[in-house]
Amino acid sequence: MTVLVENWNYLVVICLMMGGLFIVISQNNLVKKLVGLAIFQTSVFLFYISVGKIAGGTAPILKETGDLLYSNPLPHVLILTAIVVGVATTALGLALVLRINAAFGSIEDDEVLAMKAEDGEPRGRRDDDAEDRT
Amino acid sequence: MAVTLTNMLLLALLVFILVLVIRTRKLFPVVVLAGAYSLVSAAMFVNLDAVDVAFTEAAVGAGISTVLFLAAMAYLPGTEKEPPEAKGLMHILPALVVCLVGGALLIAAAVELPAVGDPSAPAHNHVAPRYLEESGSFLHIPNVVTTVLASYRGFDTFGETVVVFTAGLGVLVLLAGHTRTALRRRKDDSGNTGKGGGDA
Amino acid sequence: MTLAQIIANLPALVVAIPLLLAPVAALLPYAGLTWALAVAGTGGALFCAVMLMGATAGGKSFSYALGSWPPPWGIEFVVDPVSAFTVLVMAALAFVATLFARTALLAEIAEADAGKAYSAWLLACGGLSGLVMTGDAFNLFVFLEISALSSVILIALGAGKDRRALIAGYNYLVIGAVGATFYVIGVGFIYAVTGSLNMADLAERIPQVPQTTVVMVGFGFMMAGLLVKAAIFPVHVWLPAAYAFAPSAVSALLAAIATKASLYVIARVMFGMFAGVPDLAGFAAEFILVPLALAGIFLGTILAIYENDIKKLLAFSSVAQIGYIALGFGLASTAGLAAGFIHIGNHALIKGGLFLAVGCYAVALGSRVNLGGMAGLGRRMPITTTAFLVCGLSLIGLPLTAGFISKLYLVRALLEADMIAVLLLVMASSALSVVYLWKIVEVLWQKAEGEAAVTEQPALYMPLWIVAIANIWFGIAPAPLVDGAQRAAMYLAGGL
Amino acid sequence: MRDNPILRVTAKILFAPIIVFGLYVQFHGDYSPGGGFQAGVIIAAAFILHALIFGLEAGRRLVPGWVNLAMLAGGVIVYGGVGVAGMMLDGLFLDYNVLSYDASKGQHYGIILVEFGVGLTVTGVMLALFHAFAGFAEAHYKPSSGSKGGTSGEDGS
Repeated sequence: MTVLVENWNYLVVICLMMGGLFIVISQNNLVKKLVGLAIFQTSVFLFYISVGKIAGGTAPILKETGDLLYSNPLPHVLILTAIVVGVATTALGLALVLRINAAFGSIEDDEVLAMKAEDGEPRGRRDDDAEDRT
Repeated sequence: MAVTLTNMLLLALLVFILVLVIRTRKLFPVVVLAGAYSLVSAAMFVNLDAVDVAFTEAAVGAGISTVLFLAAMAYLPGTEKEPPEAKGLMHILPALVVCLVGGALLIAAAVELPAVGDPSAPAHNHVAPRYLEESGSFLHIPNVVTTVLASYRGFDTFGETVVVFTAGLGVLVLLAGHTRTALRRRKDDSGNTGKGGGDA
Repeated sequence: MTLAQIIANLPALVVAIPLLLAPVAALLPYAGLTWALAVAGTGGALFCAVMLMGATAGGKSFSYALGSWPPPWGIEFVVDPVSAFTVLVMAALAFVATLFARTALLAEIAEADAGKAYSAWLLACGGLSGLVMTGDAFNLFVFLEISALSSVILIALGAGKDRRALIAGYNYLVIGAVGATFYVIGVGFIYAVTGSLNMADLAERIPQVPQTTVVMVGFGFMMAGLLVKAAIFPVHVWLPAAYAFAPSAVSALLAAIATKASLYVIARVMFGMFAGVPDLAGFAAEFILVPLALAGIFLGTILAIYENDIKKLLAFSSVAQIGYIALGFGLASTAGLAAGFIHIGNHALIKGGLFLAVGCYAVALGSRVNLGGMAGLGRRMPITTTAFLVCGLSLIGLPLTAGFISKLYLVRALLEADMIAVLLLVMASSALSVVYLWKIVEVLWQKAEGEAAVTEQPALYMPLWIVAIANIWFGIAPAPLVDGAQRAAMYLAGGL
Repeated sequence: MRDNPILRVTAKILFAPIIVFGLYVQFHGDYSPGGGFQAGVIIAAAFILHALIFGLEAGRRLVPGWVNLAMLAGGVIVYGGVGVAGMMLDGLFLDYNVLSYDASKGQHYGIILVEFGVGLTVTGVMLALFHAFAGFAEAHYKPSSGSKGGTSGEDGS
């Protein structure tokens, strides 16, 4: 059982990951899917940083006073990159949600898919808010 | 001991926020909770000695994401329609199965991982020592994260800047262009009162 | 930049040229100028790819340390017969698709967006070639995201013509992000027990890792993410909508090279990084890749038969063809890998050509191309339709076409692995593919009432004919493509 | 929102310190937590605060569209430029050792320039995102009551 005690940090983070994934897959609302995606990715960052933590270590900023024990800087670099990639994905997703709301009038996955299917029947009806190519 | 205690507290808070997000139907609180989730995880990053990451997570994750969600949400329908779990178990069964299987696999592996904070873990003893040592002796830069970010793995950050550029480009293409035509269309038929919801 | 410096930095230039020209293209307002930049970017990458292919002629491989930090501390680009072959195939198809994009893209998107569209185009090409060249596990995630986000922009540009492109883009984005995050989780576990991110370094360290469950789960999650990006059977749902509602030029680019990069990465992860644990890679190949590939082949072919929208039909056919490549890799033998790489090259030609032809029809008809709308096009647009037929015959694998070569090597690999049942299934599926091709051909020469005269623009069918001729050329004289693929397979299988 | 004197005054007071703090974070990234990403977001937050308080048109007057696009693309060009400069000085791509006679000094130049490129891009992107979202929501949904560009925060959801 000692392993469980030492790694409880990982176990809780994994539950958070799966919670985020659950939101992405099960929720119908497009905005809530994006929130779930953000939570899922943030939880993965927590996992990476927990891997990089050294007990008794301090932040990896070198100080002149003697040799301190520093935590591992590599996961921090990877996660700096991943955070901004996550925000980039969220921003693009939100832009698409706004356009979808303007085009379909709803941001519920099932309603929009229904409208999408109904689009299929008539021969490629032109998009109602298609900007005229002026 | 203090570190583990704060870790436990913060993780409990994160789990609580996650459950709230799943339960809430109104989108405005969901967005605020997402911001809170990022902020609490930023606090946990500080606790785990990742100060640069905490800074970025607070500024970018909690700050800008929430501003974008709110700016987008200002005119979107405010409440989620029928949440799937209300429609019965069948709707959320596939998601539940995927998450439980995935979670079980991850936990089976996590139990085998070296303990959190164990200095002899392989993650700390292969590549990281050179970064720490050389950042002081050769590069004379105290913040090791910045040296690894900009110099050792500088190409990662170059790719990452391109990703940010792509997101900015995408939003400009998707939204700004569309706004121009909508405004022009509104000027054309400015005679009648502009229709609020949806455009012509 | 002296020639010597260019030669010394070829691996970086293949990726850097498109990625650096993209912001310049975003700044320029004139569509014609930005298209010229796009041609310059993809052309420069093609030139470097050809030079790299020469550099790895004798099976040589070398590493290019970015920022001159030696791996595993810094990030390295790996230049070997496998990556050089794949990058050359992708750069060539990207260049031809860019030539085609001149009129096709402008016909379907707003003039003002052209500069930014070509910028996203360059980002997609640069991101995909970076995905192939990189030798670092986390850098691969960054390039996955660059190519994914720029592809989302390109797909969503189709919203000018058909609003369903927005939903296709959204699904592509969310499913792609979940796949990429699964990949990151896998890399995180592998890093936690090995301490390194460099692929070559991981190949040595992974076998010595005592925690076998962590290696298995890490491998499983990395593969799950890559299967999503490669659109292999159960997680291919995003592909048909994405290829169907994107602008035609974008469909041609994505269909030809996007999923190929992920398939290449699957091969490199399975037979490169995890070569040290052959039973793991062997199990994944035999019990995951082969069944999924077969399911994808049949599902794709059958759905293609019942589909009416021509681009969706070709997208389902892509799911089937990706199944052939995955089946080749699934055999986990040198012959199987060779068959997979040959089909990576041939399918890029076949599907690229078919989507270019559909692009010509879309520009000529001025609206979305539905099977009903294509009636009688065979007579009205003879040049385009002949090229369409050449690529179609290559799709079903008629002798003297590139498709036949792929089928030949796949059958030979299956025989060598004496999987006769799978062999019969593959033969049955390629017979089925004749059905949906015949359905299109029938419509093309159908008597249609009130056919409007349609002009064929040379700027459109010239690139199409380049691809069509390549389909025939590699059917008759397959030596260059087959040798490149077999060298790649021998090099990769060396790890088996 | 904008004719509220308290907000206007505090915004004017806060505007400059935020920018200074952003620049501090940008150029002090070697010695303390910080760097291009965080600085870019902070400086963009200052401009977003200004746009929130004084309205989108005022925001656009302060940072016009083409300037925003130039920052967006300029950052990547600066970053790539440092990489190409490394190649031109007979180093490899993104090789900072060759940037100056002494390798460690070259690393300093490289890191400062690269972080500046990242800061430029992130500032440009975050500002472009805000203006695109607020502008889109306003143009599409706000009844054209002729009011000087309502901000997104004004009506709430």
